[in-house]
Amino acid sequence: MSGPADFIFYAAAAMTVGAAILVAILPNILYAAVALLFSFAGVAGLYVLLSADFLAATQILVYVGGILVLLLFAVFLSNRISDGKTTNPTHFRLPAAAICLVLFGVLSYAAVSTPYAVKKGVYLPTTADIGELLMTRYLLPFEVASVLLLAALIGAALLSRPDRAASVKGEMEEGKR
Amino acid sequence: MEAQVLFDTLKGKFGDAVVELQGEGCSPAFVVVAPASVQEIARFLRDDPALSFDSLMCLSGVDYKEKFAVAYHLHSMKHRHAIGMKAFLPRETPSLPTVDDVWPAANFHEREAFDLFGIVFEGSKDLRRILLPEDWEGHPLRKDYKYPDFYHGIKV
Amino acid sequence: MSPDPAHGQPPGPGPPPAAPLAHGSAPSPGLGPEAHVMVGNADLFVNWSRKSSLWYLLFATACCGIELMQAGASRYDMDRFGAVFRATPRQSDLMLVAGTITHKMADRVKRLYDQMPEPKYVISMGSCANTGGPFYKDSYCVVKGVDLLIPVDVYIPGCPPRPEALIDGIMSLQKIIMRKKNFGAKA
Amino acid sequence: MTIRTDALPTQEMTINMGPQHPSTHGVLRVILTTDGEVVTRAVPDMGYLHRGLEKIGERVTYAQYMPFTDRLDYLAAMNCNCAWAWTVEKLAKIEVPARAEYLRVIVCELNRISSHLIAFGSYTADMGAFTPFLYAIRERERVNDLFEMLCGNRLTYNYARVGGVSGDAPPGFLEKTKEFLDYFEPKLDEYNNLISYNKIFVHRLANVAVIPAEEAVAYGLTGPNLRGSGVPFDLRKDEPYSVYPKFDFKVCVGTGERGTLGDCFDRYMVRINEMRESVKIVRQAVAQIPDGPVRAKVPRLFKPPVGEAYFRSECPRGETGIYLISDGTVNPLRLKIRTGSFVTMNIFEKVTRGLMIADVVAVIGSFDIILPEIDR
Amino acid sequence: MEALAISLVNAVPLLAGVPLWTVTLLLMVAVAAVILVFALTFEGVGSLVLRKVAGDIQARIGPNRVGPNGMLQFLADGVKLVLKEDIIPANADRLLFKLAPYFVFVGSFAAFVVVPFGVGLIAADLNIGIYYVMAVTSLVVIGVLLAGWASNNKWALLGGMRAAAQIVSYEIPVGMALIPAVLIAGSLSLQDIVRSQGGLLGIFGWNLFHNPFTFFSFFLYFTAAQAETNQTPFDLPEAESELVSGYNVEYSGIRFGLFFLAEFGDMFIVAALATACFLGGWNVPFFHVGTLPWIWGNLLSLGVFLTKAFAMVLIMMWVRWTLPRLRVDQLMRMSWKYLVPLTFVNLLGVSLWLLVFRGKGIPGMIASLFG
Amino acid sequence: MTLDKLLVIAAALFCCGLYTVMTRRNAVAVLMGVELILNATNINFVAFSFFLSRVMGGQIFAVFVIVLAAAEAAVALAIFLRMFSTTGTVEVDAADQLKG
Repeated sequence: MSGPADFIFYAAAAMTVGAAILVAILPNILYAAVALLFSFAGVAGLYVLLSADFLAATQILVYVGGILVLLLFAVFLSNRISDGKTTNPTHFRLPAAAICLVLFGVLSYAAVSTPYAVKKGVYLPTTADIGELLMTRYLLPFEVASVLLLAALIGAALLSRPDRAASVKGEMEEGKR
Repeated sequence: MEAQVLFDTLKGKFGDAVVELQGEGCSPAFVVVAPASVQEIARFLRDDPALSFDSLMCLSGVDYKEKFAVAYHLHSMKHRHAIGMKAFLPRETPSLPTVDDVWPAANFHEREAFDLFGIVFEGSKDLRRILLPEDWEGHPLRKDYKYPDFYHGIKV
Repeated sequence: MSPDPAHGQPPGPGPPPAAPLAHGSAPSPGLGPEAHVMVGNADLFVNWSRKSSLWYLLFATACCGIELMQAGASRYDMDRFGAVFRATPRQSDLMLVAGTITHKMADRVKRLYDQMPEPKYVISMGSCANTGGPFYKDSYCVVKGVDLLIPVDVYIPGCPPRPEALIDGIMSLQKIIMRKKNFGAKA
Repeated sequence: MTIRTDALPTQEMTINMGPQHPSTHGVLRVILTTDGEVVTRAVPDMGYLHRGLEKIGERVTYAQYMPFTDRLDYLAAMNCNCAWAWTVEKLAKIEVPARAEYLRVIVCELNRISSHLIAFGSYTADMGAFTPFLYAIRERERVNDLFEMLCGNRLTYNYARVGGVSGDAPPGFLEKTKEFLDYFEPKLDEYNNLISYNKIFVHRLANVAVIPAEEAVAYGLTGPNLRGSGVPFDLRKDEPYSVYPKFDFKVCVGTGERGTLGDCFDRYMVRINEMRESVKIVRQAVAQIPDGPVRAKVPRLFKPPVGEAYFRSECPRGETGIYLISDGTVNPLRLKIRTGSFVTMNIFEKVTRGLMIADVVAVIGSFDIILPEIDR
Repeated sequence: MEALAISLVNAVPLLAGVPLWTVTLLLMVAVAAVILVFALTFEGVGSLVLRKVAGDIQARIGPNRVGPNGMLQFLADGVKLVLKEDIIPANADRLLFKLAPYFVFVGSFAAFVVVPFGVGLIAADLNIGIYYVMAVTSLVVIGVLLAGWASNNKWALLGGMRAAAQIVSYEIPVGMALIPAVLIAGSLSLQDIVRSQGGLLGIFGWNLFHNPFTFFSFFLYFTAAQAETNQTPFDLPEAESELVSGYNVEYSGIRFGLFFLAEFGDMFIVAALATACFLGGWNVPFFHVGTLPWIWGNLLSLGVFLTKAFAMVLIMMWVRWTLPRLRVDQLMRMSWKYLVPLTFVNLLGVSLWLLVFRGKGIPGMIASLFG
Repeated sequence: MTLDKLLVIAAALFCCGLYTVMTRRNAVAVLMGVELILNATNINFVAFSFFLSRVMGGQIFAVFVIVLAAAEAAVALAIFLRMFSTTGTVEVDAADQLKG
């Protein structure tokens, strides 16, 4: 395969990795979040090239439309947003970088040197297959996932609910004042 | 209720704190009271069931050139009658107790009188300038007020 | 044709894309008459677009504000001229100072003007904004004319001016805009 | 490290609403302290239109002050004109010809209609429905036409005079007025169909910023804001002045029909219903108006006797009380104007506590304030 | 796209030497340009129509002085906005402030790719069509949120937060209300969905009349979609009377223009999806477009599609100029307490219907009764 | 586009995520790093599924990972909010109440 597909592949790969590096190093957490958006988009591009169109759309929908929004909300709610500045302190930079570089070397070496029995990939629409598999072979994981989501939903709602005991206490203090 | 009757009631209750009845040429008539007892008289006027002046229509500062005055115009929703109450103040230290805990409506009026006349209402919960900027000099509605030449570099 | 010096509007810097041109000196002598025609047409087009889309800032202080509202509403409908109101100064081209400006308000007016993007125009609507109007003599807190604060392009007399007068003022402003030069030589 | 035990994870934010804001009805500034969307405190900051009308009053003659009353409440200039005239007449005990009084009542009520139209229109615009606003202006233009016919002005009329009005109604004016009334009365039903009982609109207004009757009285609210709380107090009925006793009309009060008594919706509905009553009054006045002079003989540079008068009249935004002190010269010694909007703003901070930002807009709109009345 | 490129290379001898991928790439760019031009024109004309319709509704005239009968108003507005000074407020976050409008614009513009304008007129008939639209429009949230934050203006921040909460909440009912159309067609591709509504039933072949549940889900979709695209009565993020101008309060010039265009783009996307999924798309009633020559078939179907879509846009404008605005808590309540449960129940109903009646709709059953 | 290139990309993404997780003190940033790691694994799943098998298993697994990520992000946000309301910060070092 040559031509546009390769070009798009390299572009997507560069975007993914470049943005990921920015996520790792950018001092402003909001910029990091925006870089993360580009990284997600790049991964979605790679999915398209890997004939995973459904997954690509899911990636954008869930990661960009959902998780990233949650992250942004988390940033906004956990910083003094009205001050306008968001800091993102770091620590242990050098040892971490060393570990990561070594790990990257090892992983890349392993990836490149392992002889995989590569078959030629086939481009096929996947949505119907994924749907069918989810309803047949992977039905149990699917149901477990739905239970997990429900649990997460309830858990998140419970956690972020204002603390009743604390608020009662606060009201009492208010009353005293 | 006739102004005279009301005046007599007040006179009987508060004695010297109630100075005179200013009925001539005034409509409605004014009961002139001593500034120090404005608050208790106001409370009585509001709470006495026969009077129950539950509404403060207007509170105005007045500069009579030789002295200041604060005029209260009262109205009773219950009995549908009205009366004026007035307290004269010396020019040098114009101050008297606030009535904003008797009638909440008084607050803005008092702030305005403070702003434009410099009359101090002791005990007011929030006595700031209301209409003019915080850094404005002088109290414009006093008769001896001199218009400033410039404000923030703009000709007045 | 030169920018009207009679009006207080400082010769506005050209639009951002044209800035290098605008700051250049006189057109180089090598340019023939056709070049001027080009520049002239570009000017015409740019000025036409600006005059046809005068979004005004919703900024009414006093009585004139009501006439401004009525001029924008059913009977007079300034939207016919492409003039619609925007609530934020960042998106408006025209500041209609409609009503009395007091000293307390003065620096706000200035700030609003500063917040508007170039090119921007100011119409002083009504006597109060022109001179202080009926409050000129006896009031201690009225600014005697908004032109003490910001440059004004068009003055509309009246207390308050009728909507017709306001529309006439806007059309005068449109004429002024059509005379502006954005490209080539500066006067 | 200390652990905070209070349940206030969010920070409060201070927002400036105004002086240039689309829904503060002028140059009102409200300093909002909010916790997210919930307003914890809303402090009004006024005076951006303070023009010193009371000081001016001490420096001009009684007749010269008339144009300034136009600028006191430019949406209801006729009412202010007449209030001034009535005050001076009360102070100087001047008899006014009957025809002039009828004309005054006609123009006051017409102006009440046009003022309530703006209140209605801008309120709906504040609530996000822009169209009714333009409909209201469409009707208002017709009232303006009538006034233009009468005195040549659209907004600042300067029509009343001490001792009468500036001129008799031109021929055809009364017929045109009747025509307008016939045209206008059905429009009120149109408004009610269009927006008043719109579900969203009702949901936005009902139960918002409830003012109980006692509180409204204690804070000195007047006019539609007081009647919205269910207090049937109307100066035209309860302390009649001019020729109002001759007319049959109803005092509209809030009924709490869609929520709690005294909420924004009640104040809104009072205005709508009052327009209907005004139509009724104008109809009767037009039918009963006598012939005769429209102006008593009053010297141009007249000096009222020494004295003090407090006159209150029912303006669209509540009672306008003018406290006038004369020292016998051509200028008043002191002139204090107590306006409905100014007094209403006093309760603003109290009722907006705990509401949402959108409700603050609803409250400002339901009070139908106008800035020159607040700042003067 | 590649198939088209192959046919083009075969048809035009001049292109014989050019590598196939170059042709494909050029073709992609060309199609993108056409779509962009269409979108911009639509958005320009849309704003003009909006103002004209607003004028009609509001008993006034609307633009009529700029160009013949005001036709060039949008051009003047556009040129003016482009030439305006581009202010970046002093305390704003410059990078994000500049970036945010593009997210919004891309999010709205990218959805045009899968809109089935005609029987053969679609930029890319993705097999995940609807899903793709849902995905790319979620970019808008990020843009709006960042715009609100980067402006360093509290009104903008409030607007951005409102917008994000609103769009995220209403994405769910929008998606759920569209699924019935997917279920009936058995495909996510918008072309397939449109084709499934063809046939000789005429307008009764539309998904709208397929069964009571689809009829209901059309209205659910239309309501939720208006909220997702911040149209009145759900225009809280830019509520003029509350938040001055919401998240775009600090934007001027062309960056504001991008927000403005995106708004109309969103409006059209909503109308187009409603048309494609419920109103039969480009299907001409009682007539099979495929039998016509390519060019005529496409023109006819394009005309039909645009007519329907514009009708929907007009309805949106009508609603916009009629209704007042909800309050933010009411808006959230409406989504989570009413629309989300209703769409779920509705989806269940459609699925059961399809199961019980084997995919047949009411008109189809009636038609088969009469043979 | 070959398998090993994709694996290298995934490795790079993984390392970036790991670095973020290790160095950041802000919990939200740590979460971003976790998301990067999850994405890296997803690329691996999809790539192996594309190049080595004809079965959709890899993609299905990726879908589950995305579901997991969504659930995790929601709970994480809730925890951060809780943490912010109790400690006034979301720096991970601050959450040391359970330290022995």
